[in-house]
Amino acid sequence: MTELIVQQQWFLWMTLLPLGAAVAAFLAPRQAHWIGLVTALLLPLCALAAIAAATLSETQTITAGNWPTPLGIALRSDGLALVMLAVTALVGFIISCYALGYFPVRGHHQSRARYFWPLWLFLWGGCNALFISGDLFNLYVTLELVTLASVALIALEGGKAALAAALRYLFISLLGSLAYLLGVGILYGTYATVDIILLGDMLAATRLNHAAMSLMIAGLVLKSALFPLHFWLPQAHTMAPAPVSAVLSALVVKCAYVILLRLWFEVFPALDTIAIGHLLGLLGSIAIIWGSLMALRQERLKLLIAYSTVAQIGYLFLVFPLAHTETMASAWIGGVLLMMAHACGKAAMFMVAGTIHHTAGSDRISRLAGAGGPIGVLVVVFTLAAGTIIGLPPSGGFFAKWLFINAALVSGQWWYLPIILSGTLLAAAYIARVLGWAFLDVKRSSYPVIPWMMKWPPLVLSIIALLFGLIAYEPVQLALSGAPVSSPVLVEFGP
Amino acid sequence: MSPALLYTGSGIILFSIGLHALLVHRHLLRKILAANIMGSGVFMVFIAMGVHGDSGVADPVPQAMVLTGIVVSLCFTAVAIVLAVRLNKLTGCTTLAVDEESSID
Amino acid sequence: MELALIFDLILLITLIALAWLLLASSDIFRAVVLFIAFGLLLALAWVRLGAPDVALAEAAIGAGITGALLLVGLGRLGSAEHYRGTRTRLTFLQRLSAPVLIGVMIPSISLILLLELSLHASATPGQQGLVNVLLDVSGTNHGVTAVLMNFRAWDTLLEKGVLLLALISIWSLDQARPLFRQNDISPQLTGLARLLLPIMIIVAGFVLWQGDHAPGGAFQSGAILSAGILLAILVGYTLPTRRQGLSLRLLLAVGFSVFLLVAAATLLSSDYLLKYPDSLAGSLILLLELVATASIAALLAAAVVGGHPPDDLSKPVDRSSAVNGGQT
Amino acid sequence: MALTDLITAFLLLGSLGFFLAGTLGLLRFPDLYCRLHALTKADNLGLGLVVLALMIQSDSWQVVIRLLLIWLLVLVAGATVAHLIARKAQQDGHQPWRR
Repeated sequence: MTELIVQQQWFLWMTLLPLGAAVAAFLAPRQAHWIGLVTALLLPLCALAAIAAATLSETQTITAGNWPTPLGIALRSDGLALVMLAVTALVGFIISCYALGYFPVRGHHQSRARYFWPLWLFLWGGCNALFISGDLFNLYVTLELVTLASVALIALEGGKAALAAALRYLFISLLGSLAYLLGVGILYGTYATVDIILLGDMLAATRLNHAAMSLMIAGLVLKSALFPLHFWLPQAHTMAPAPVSAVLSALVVKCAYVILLRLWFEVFPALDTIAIGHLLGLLGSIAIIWGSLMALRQERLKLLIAYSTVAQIGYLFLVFPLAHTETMASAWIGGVLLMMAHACGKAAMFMVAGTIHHTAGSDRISRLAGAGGPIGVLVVVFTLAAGTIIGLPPSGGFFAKWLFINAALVSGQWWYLPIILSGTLLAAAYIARVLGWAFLDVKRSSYPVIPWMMKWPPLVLSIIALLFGLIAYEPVQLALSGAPVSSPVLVEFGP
Repeated sequence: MSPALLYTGSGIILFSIGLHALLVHRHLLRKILAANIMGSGVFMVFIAMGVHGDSGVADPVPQAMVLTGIVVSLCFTAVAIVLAVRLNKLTGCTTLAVDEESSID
Repeated sequence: MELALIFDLILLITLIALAWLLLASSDIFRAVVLFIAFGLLLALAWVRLGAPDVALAEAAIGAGITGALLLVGLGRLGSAEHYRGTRTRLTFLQRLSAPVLIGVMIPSISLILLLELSLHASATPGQQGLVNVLLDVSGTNHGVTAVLMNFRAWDTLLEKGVLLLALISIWSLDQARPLFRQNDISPQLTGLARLLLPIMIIVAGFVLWQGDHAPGGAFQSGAILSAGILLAILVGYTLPTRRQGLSLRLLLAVGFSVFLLVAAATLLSSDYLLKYPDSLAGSLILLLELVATASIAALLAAAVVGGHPPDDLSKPVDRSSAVNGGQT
Repeated sequence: MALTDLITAFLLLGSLGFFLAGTLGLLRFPDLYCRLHALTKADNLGLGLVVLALMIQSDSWQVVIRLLLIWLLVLVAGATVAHLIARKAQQDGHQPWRR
């Protein structure tokens, strides 16, 4: 039995399976939702098998076609890849269940549902292919796959605002990926390889390499919506249907960030990155404050959640200034942990917002007045999920911030402390504002019945998000296997 | 001044021209054209930096990458054009609205 | 050698001037036409750089299909810049960012890159040697085809996925509308189509076959075929309604799905993704290229048509709003 | 050898003249129909001379056939496109230029 598990390359099946399912869903649109559901059921199992296989075997890198690396494409099942595959499988499974309720099989949403499944499965396959890729050009292709699927999913709503948001997102990401590709081209021209491991060994601190690095990082920062370049995100994430918003905020933004992590810690460690790190940290800090303040003054629930994403992306970029020699592992793990926690929490929040929109007819926060009674379950779910965004103790968000604070203190960068703390307070404030409206003592007329598929999946996900800190030890250990950081994590896990 | 260097430099100039136009122009088709020019510049850097020595034959690996890149950028062009046409049909505009917060709901 | 350098200089200056002119021109139709010319000249640049495969693809895909897409889009879009609604005032940050980005960032980045590149002496031999060594076991005799279909086949698989995904995106956005007014077909054009279609099929087959040992291959061949399909559409051929359902979708998806199947089969049998058995490599690559050509041709033509075929699942749309795609 | 090179040079020079004339016509002629006329006729001939020059230089008959095929295809396509443009112009009501 173990033989069978070890011998299969499960992490590769996790890319082929959703891509194949996407084609099947395109060919048989009437069965698309079943194909989607079966795939969503199989992928978490594959993820478990992949993790089991990875713990049992030593090899973490294979190449496509078994060609030697400067030529072949390296595919990796290291800690980061496995953790991201697993989180994507979990979040994707729950979003798929939710989408089953959101896009009814019959009714006038039929044509939208018809295209949702192939696009979403393509996006899922693209994400998985991106996480396992160890080749800069292959990363470009997978990133474009993810981007194109996201563009189409944003436009699925069909309204003019959605189309404009999709088009803006398309241009922005085209700009970002071309800048990234130019950097890749310069690196290939200098070193004749695009393999991450080989480049990491060969790279010297020349000015041309710094230019290439700046181009690639700028492109990816644009794609992951860091502060001054975040302007496209709120529109794109709110104009989409709810399951799509969840996917975009939870997974798509992380794709560019995962590439950034790989570049920063595996390709460019030899280069002088301190100044850029501080710049990214500064922008991240502004993003935390600005995003939270914007979230505080939004009138619509989905926009509030989208601006909260802007703020959370700010936290993710604190990793780069905080990762000095002795705090490298803390910062890196904090970033990975925050990605996972944010993926779960934000997906749940967007799904709840979608359900509230569906039942209340609008997602204006003022319309939530008194909603605590009739749709109390949803509000509770929202609160639970928000716990991880604020950073309440047992959640993954709490441990990530704890690690960041730790790293900031150890590396003597105390000025990140007030920023993290004020971000937390602001997050608590905007969540409290929603709850304040919801539990106002106002009598509401009855709401339509909520399909249970739109009620329970977010609940499951938000509970996982809240309790993530309790089970964080295993994911962290997994992520650390084969990680580019080696110093011990300066904190104990567990309650 | 070798030919390969000349082409690499031109690629970067094309990239910059496209980048400038992508940011400045408002008509959607112009933006699409600008992105295509940017892409051509990037591909030129790819190929020209792969030309080594006096052999005058480009490295096949970046050639294959550029072929892939051309197809990917064609895909984006096609989707962008259909999106633009669709937007134009709904709003009568051929540009993206400048304002962010309007037309919600 | 000097003469060649002068030629390169003239070519590059023309290219840059064309790019600038077309992006600055006030008439968008003119810009699109100049873009097609830019694509053709770019193909010449690829030839000068010793990359004939890219040149073929640029001429067929970059200039040809992209040009058709742009012209059809322009016909449907109109060239005037229309605003609707109020323009809110820009924030201080937005006001500041544009001139900083355009006036400072772009020129300085280009300048730094140009200066650095002039100092950079290419020391690496590239991967040409490696490709040539492994060419014997790759199942094909042409370096670029070997890289595309074997060494970096995973990229190619994903790129086929991007193509199919683009078509699904287009179909999710809009319904197909006729490219032109039906009553307006010139007999001259019909005659040309009758003459050219068989030649195009032969040339596409030739380019595909040539890809085994010389520049050519699935992309270029598929692009030529799709041009043929578009010509056929222009003279009024339509796909019979009963073929617009599953069989059309199968044709569009066959390239990607066969690639996926091969990937799955190799993963099952050898534990390595896309590691072809030595004895089968040649025939597998041939099979992949054949189905890829068919799919690419259909996908590109469908992308130019720009919408899903009318079917029972979607609402009927007003077909009288058809816009003439061909401009003169 | 020298003779073929001489002929090639002569043919290329001739083609240059035709191309120049065609381009001049395109730029200077008063209306669309005249411009089409200049463009198609002169340029087709110019291209024919280039093809002929290349044929003389080529060393296998396969290349000669391919070159000939290229010229014929350009002739057919050029003629059709010119016809289509003129037809569209006529339908749109462009009047031919009169002195």
